[in-house]
Amino acid sequence: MRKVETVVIRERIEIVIDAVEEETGHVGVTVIEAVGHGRQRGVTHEYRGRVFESRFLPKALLIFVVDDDRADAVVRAIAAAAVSGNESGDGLVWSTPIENVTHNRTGRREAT
Amino acid sequence: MRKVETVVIRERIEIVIDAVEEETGHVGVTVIEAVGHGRQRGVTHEYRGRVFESRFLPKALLIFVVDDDRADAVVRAIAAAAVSGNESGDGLVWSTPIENVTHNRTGRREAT
Amino acid sequence: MRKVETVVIRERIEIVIDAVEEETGHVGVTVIEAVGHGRQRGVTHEYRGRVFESRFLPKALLIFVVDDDRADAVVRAIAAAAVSGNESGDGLVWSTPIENVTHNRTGRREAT
Amino acid sequence: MTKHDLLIAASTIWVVVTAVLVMFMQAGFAFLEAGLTRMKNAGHIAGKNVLIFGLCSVLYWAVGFGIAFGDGGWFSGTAGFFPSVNELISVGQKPFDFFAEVPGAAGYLFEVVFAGVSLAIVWGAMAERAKLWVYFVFGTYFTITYSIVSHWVWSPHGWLFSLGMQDFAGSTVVHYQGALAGLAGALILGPRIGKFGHDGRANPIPGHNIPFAVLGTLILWFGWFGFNPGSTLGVDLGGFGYFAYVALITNVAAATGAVAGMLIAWLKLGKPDISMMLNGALGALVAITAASGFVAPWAAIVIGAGSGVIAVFGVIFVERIGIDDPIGAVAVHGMSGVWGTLACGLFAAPVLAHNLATGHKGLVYGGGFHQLGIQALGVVAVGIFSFSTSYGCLWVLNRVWGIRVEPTVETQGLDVHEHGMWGYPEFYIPVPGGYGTESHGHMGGLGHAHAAAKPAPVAISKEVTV
Amino acid sequence: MTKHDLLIAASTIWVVVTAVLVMFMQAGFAFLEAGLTRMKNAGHIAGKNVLIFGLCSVLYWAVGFGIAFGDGGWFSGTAGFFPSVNELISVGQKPFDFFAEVPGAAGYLFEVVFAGVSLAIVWGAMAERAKLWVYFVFGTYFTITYSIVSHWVWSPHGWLFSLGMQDFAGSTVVHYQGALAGLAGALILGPRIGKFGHDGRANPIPGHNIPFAVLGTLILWFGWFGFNPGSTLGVDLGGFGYFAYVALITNVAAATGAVAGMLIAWLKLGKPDISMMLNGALGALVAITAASGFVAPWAAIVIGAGSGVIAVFGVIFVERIGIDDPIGAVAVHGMSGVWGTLACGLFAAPVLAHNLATGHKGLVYGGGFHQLGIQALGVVAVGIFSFSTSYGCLWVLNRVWGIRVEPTVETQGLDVHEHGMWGYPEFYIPVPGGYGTESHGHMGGLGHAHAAAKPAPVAISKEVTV
Amino acid sequence: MTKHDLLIAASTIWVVVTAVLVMFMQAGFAFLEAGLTRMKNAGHIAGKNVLIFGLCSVLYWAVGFGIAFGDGGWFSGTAGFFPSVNELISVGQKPFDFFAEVPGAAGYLFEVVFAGVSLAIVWGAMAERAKLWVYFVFGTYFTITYSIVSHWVWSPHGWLFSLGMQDFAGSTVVHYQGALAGLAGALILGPRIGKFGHDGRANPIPGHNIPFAVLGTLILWFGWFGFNPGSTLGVDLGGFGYFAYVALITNVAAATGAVAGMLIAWLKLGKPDISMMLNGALGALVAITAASGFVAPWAAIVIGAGSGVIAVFGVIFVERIGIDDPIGAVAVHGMSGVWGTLACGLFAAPVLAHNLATGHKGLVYGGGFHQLGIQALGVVAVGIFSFSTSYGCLWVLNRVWGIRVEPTVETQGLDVHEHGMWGYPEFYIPVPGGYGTESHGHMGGLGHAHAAAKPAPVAISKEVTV
Ligand SMILES: Nc1ncnc2c1ncn2[C@@H]1O[C@H](COP(=O)(O)OP(=O)(O)O)[C@@H](O)[C@H]1O
Ligand SMILES: Nc1ncnc2c1ncn2[C@@H]1O[C@H](COP(=O)(O)OP(=O)(O)O)[C@@H](O)[C@H]1O
Ligand SMILES: Nc1ncnc2c1ncn2[C@@H]1O[C@H](COP(=O)(O)OP(=O)(O)O)[C@@H](O)[C@H]1O
Repeated sequence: MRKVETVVIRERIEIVIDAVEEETGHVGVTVIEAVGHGRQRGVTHEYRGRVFESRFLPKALLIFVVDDDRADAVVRAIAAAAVSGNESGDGLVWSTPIENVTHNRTGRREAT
Repeated sequence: MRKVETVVIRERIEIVIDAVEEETGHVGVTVIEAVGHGRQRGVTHEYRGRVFESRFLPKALLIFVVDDDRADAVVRAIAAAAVSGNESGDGLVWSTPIENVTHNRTGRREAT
Repeated sequence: MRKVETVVIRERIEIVIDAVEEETGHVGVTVIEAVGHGRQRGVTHEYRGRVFESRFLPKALLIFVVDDDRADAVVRAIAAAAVSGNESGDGLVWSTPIENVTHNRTGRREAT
Repeated sequence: MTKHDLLIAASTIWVVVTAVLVMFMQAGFAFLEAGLTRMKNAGHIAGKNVLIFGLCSVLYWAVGFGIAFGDGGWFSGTAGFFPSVNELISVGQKPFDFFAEVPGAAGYLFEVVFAGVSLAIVWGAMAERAKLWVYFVFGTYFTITYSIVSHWVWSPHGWLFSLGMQDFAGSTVVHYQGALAGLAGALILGPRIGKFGHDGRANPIPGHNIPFAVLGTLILWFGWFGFNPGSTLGVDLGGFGYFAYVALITNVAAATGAVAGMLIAWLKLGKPDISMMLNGALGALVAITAASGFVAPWAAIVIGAGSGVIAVFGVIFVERIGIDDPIGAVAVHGMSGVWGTLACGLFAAPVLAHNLATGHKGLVYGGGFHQLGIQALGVVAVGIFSFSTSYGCLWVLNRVWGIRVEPTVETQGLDVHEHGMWGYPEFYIPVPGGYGTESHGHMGGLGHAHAAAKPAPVAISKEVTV
Repeated sequence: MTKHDLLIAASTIWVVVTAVLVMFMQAGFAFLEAGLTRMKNAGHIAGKNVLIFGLCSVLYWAVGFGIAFGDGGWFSGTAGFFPSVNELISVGQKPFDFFAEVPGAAGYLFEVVFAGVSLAIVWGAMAERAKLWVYFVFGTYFTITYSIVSHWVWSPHGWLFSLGMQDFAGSTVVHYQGALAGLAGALILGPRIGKFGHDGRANPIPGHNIPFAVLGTLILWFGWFGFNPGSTLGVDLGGFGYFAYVALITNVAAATGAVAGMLIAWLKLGKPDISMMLNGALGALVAITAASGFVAPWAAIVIGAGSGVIAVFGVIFVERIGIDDPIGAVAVHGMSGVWGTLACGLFAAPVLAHNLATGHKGLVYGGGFHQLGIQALGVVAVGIFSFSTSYGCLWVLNRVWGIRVEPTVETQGLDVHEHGMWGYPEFYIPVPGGYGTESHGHMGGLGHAHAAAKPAPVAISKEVTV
Repeated sequence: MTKHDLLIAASTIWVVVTAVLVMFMQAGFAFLEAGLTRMKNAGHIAGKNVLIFGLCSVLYWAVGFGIAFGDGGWFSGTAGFFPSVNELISVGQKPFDFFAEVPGAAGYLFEVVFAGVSLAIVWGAMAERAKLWVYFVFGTYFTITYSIVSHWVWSPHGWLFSLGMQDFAGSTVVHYQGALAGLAGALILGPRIGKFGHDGRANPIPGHNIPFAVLGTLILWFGWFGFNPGSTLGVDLGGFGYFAYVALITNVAAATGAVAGMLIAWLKLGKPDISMMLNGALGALVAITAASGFVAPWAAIVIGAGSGVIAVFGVIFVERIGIDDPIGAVAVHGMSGVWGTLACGLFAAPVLAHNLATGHKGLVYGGGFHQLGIQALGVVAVGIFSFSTSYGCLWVLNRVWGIRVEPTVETQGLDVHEHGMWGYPEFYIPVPGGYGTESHGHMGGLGHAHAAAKPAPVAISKEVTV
């Protein structure tokens, strides 16, 4: 099987998952809060006379464990759904082959 | 070496780690908060006249970097320990071959 | 391309990223909060007569998606920059080959 | 030392203590409003109450107090501006002879905190999207229009007072007026980003801290024991110690409103929504404000229950017609303010109207529609004046400079954009030695001793030269 | 204006102001209890105080006040139900002639806030697992049993009062009674899920917000300056201005309790546990409640120190015998309440017992065991009555409908299940424009201007039709 | 009942009520300080106020009150230690005949809360790095030195009082003294880890909760209506009801300070920093403390505005010279305290100085430099005495035992290290059924019913035998 991972902006989480479900039929995702640093600038802060800025922006990392033959469609669905129209920050998607995929509750091992 | 990743319910974090340590002798884990979406329904919320529900449930992602020959035993120990007896939600476990594993403090590179 | 992942102590996040940028020219990272369990002991807590301790320490997981030929340099830069001088806890770094790397905003697929 | 000296002493104690209780209502509004809005704006929302109370306190000394309670005509006071030491320390003297048993200073103190409450209400309906300078400009303007209306209703020269309008402690003057200005603001600002979906359906934007909202409500309830009973402005109005009765009525109404708000939310919405219970209690306090001196306990229960109904249905109604009022100010202070004002015309008990020598007994006691008519007239007149002046002012400001923050500011939050710093910095940025750094963070345990020995630079942030 | 009028004025100011301070103790309990329980229940825990004070306020007007202070017999008052305007505004008249210097309304106000405190204590021991309707039913029931006991001890007709029992402001009446009902509830409900391990050992379930608990404690301490000194019910009981002495004693005891609680926790548990310090202060305030009018400063220190010991060992003991009392109500209000009541029998100073014309001097002043015996009798009688009536009521309710929430509700939390919304929504669900959405979140920086331009639907949640 | 009895009653009500307001300022300091420091220390910072007020309350009864207000000489009182029941309940009798219209107990109550405020200020500047036992030792020491200085300025025997120094409610006695001790502590402790970079530049360490800081400030403002007006110590000082004027002056100054603090931060720093607005309001309250009885409203505005300037520039200056004062105590209480004390010499109005029979009119009224000189002398004398005694004591303690916590304790936080438990446990450790466990956690939804059926052991933690 394959693990498809993507970094997206948080407002797109729902849209990306819906797109994957609709376009590929795949259900199941794990979502992790992340922050990312790309080319954008942060905003200026001030506190009691000191000025400084932060360079990270909030993102989410989504993990989809999918059948090998669906991987490509999932990647494409994600890349399409993640686009926000902003100038930057929409992130990346990629996939990795994985082994030994086991469903915890049933103990069933999926074909690799 | 291999990276074993698993998504489990949070109350099982300790039990899974203990099982891995006891059954395989492997020590070392990184734990990440996650939320997941599978087949379960969320609970209904109400606020000032509006009703809505949420579809994610809290999970944890555990990462174990292990020797190649232990990977299979670790996967099995995890799958066994992650079972909560609930009807759903116990998650998945899988492994991936990794390269260049380096121990930061000593700079020692483990055999791949 | 390759995904380089590293677990580091949180105070080193900035230093590791700066080191990667300076030494390899690679820009772009995703940062995730994590907690880890290695060989160290936690600290004792007390509340209304009960005493207990916790075994995890806060860490960060950094993900760098990099060109294949830069992966090794990135791993080395990370391992060097992550060293805090503490007796333990500086974490690991490793890399994995990945496929289908797609830039969400542009939909451009990077050479694998 | 004469008995009159002792009367002044006792009355001044009473008026100052109750004024101080009302002043503390600023903390109540700060926490009610901060609790019912989002984390990203928490510092701004709480902090603005200090700012506007500050502004109002100075202005009210300068001109507001004279407009409201200085000698003058039917429309406005014309004396007592920038009052001097002597005017403030003397008792029962012009231009503040309205205050017969307490020094002018006590009068100022008691009345300025009322103006502050009215102003605090305004911003509740405008929360999370107005520019900071608007607080300065509209706060100044409203302090003056507020003072004019308070002259109408409370000054012996005021035209509504002369007609016998009953508004014991300001359901109309303080609450309704504040809500009208807030409504004007909410209309001109429009709803917060994300409040209404593309299909026009409202999205819930829950506040971030219900315990804060509870604290705010309890502080307000506490402060209301200054608001209403203190409005006797002395220890003998209505009889010596009569103010205790006003306190009882206030408490019974508030209590009923809380229980009613919760029960009605339970029936109507399926859940005993806590924010609706709080709104029920506050709505009841608003309504009983006008009536607290005039009605019997059973009527306090009726009035409180009515406010519980208004809170739930009013909040839903306001949202349904597309107005985004984050804390429910229009329903709680506006609708309940009108209800309380009219309720005097319905329920004013003969003995109490007589003791207070203000207006007549209400409809249910056979007083006919006379008092109700006067109350309605007051509501209409104040409604037209206050809404139109507020709307006009805000409309002009909006036209000329724009009173709503940029979308980016609204999205990211007023705290960091308007003030430079988050309300809860450690949840948003890495703070040296704070949450999210080594040794800390959610699910985290405890770090190394050594880490402390060589502090890292400000993690994840770069300092910029001032 | 006579001097008596001025006396009424001064006494009414005093009684109303102190009543208002006591009313504010609801915020103290709300924050103490919310602070010492979990995030998932914070809205419920804080909010329920508004609900029960609301319920109690209406009921106490209807029947409680008459039962407690209306004219009547040794067991209960039999007049003054649903009191009218005239009964409430007149001073020293039947049925509330017990209140000689203040209007009946002031009496109501002062006494209803005491009933509210007793009720607030009940729920502390039952926190985080009782169903919401139980608050309505048992709250009503307890308001009545509470009123009966307060008649016994405080009404001049009450049988314990006639015996000369000393309970200046209610260690027994208010605190011990509340704790007895709470204990009954904790026994019937059983411990929270996860509180005791499979081996029976207790797990710590730390509260979620120590600053809240500190705020709650300081508000309670503040309110206690109404509780005890206000119990003179006028300005001349014990001599003009004597209430200041009661305030001093209250403060010295509380102070000693705080320091003792911390030191004893430090010695016994190895850590100067902040929650134990707070419990020490509160326990001392509870104990000194009965004694504050009767004892010398040195005795206040002894009583306070005793409560510090009781807080630490009591909390541990209650847990050890398998009772889950999340905020320590049994130890703090129950054990310390008994301690304070008995302490009168030990330390009542001759001059003060004489000035107050209640009971006799204590054991250490050579008064023998007489007063101590009466105090013990009061403790036993109230203990039997209050515990058995409370236990009986809750047992029946539990038998018939079940008073404990389902495990799933308890696990997920009362906020979302009972009320539909979290106490801290942004930590649990995505809120439009809130924490955890674009531009926000822990370790997050700041997002794009553009994102604001097209708001996403309610992230991660689907709206459901009402 | 004589008129004098009624005077005592009214005065005692006034003094007790205002004392209680001042006592509540402990909650204000607790929240101001907790809000402006980090999450990891929140429980400690808030809780220590209860501890030190507790310590101070007992000590002040034992010796402080006698030193300050007992009969004695120019340097110190020498009577009234461990006062008895009779000394405390009698009015205007030796050794507390300084209090002419209220019982000694009321005097104690009013004065002990002032000592508590002064102590609270000390720890603000020493926050987040001092060992817990230091609170016990230095708290005791400071209570005594504080009492000596308060004798100098306020006792009729005190040498500065005899010279005619004007310090109505303690800008010098309470605030400046507290700040001096805090400064001594901050110097000896050194800055927090991470406060200054390797290059010496200051890093911002934002506090964790601006709403808490706002609540703290509003509680302080509220309490200040006890602080200043209550300092009349009766209802007739300066004329019957004159204390209302003091309240007005206090409010006008605070209001100006808030607005000025925000505007000056906006101009100087580019952002209307909320913490600076709060500091402006508090600085103004500090400054007007000395002057509130003596000046005209316009002067209150000048004084308040001056404090707004001092807050912003003072905070920046203190940081620039390398002192780490987390909440700005040195600027707000020290510099503004001096400003307020000197301002009396500038602005004391002839009529008020005369009515209060203390000192003379100020410079701007043609009083010359006389009063200003006396004020300056007071500032210098108290400065030398307080700073040197505090510095000496802390220096010795530091030399012998070390007053600063270990780096590992400071890094990980005082809550868990000094007290065993976090201020917000669910953010740091897994709590059974808490945030971060199944069914809960950020972005989380809701879990399984079944999970509840078999509770897991304390997740992620292992119990250790006691
Ligand atoms: N090479 C990379 N490795 C890991 N994460 C990356 C990488 N490049 C981008 N990201 C993630 O994607 C997010 C968006 O990247 P950014 O450069 O801002 O966008 P864009 O490339 O669309 O301009 C970053 O915040 C980061 O989380
Ligand atoms: N295909 C998947 N990819 C990624 N995560 C998954 C996938 N399937 C399940 N998960 C994770 O496992 C959790 C449990 O899944 P769920 O479908 O509820 O359980 P079950 O399969 O036991 O019924 C989900 O909440 C999610 O975090
Ligand atoms: N085998 C592993 N798999 C996953 N994470 C690991 C592993 N070993 C260590 N880690 C991560 O690295 C962190 C540091 O490990 P630790 O054993 O404390 O350090 P060290 O090896 O330098 O003594 C751990 O807290 C954990 O997050």
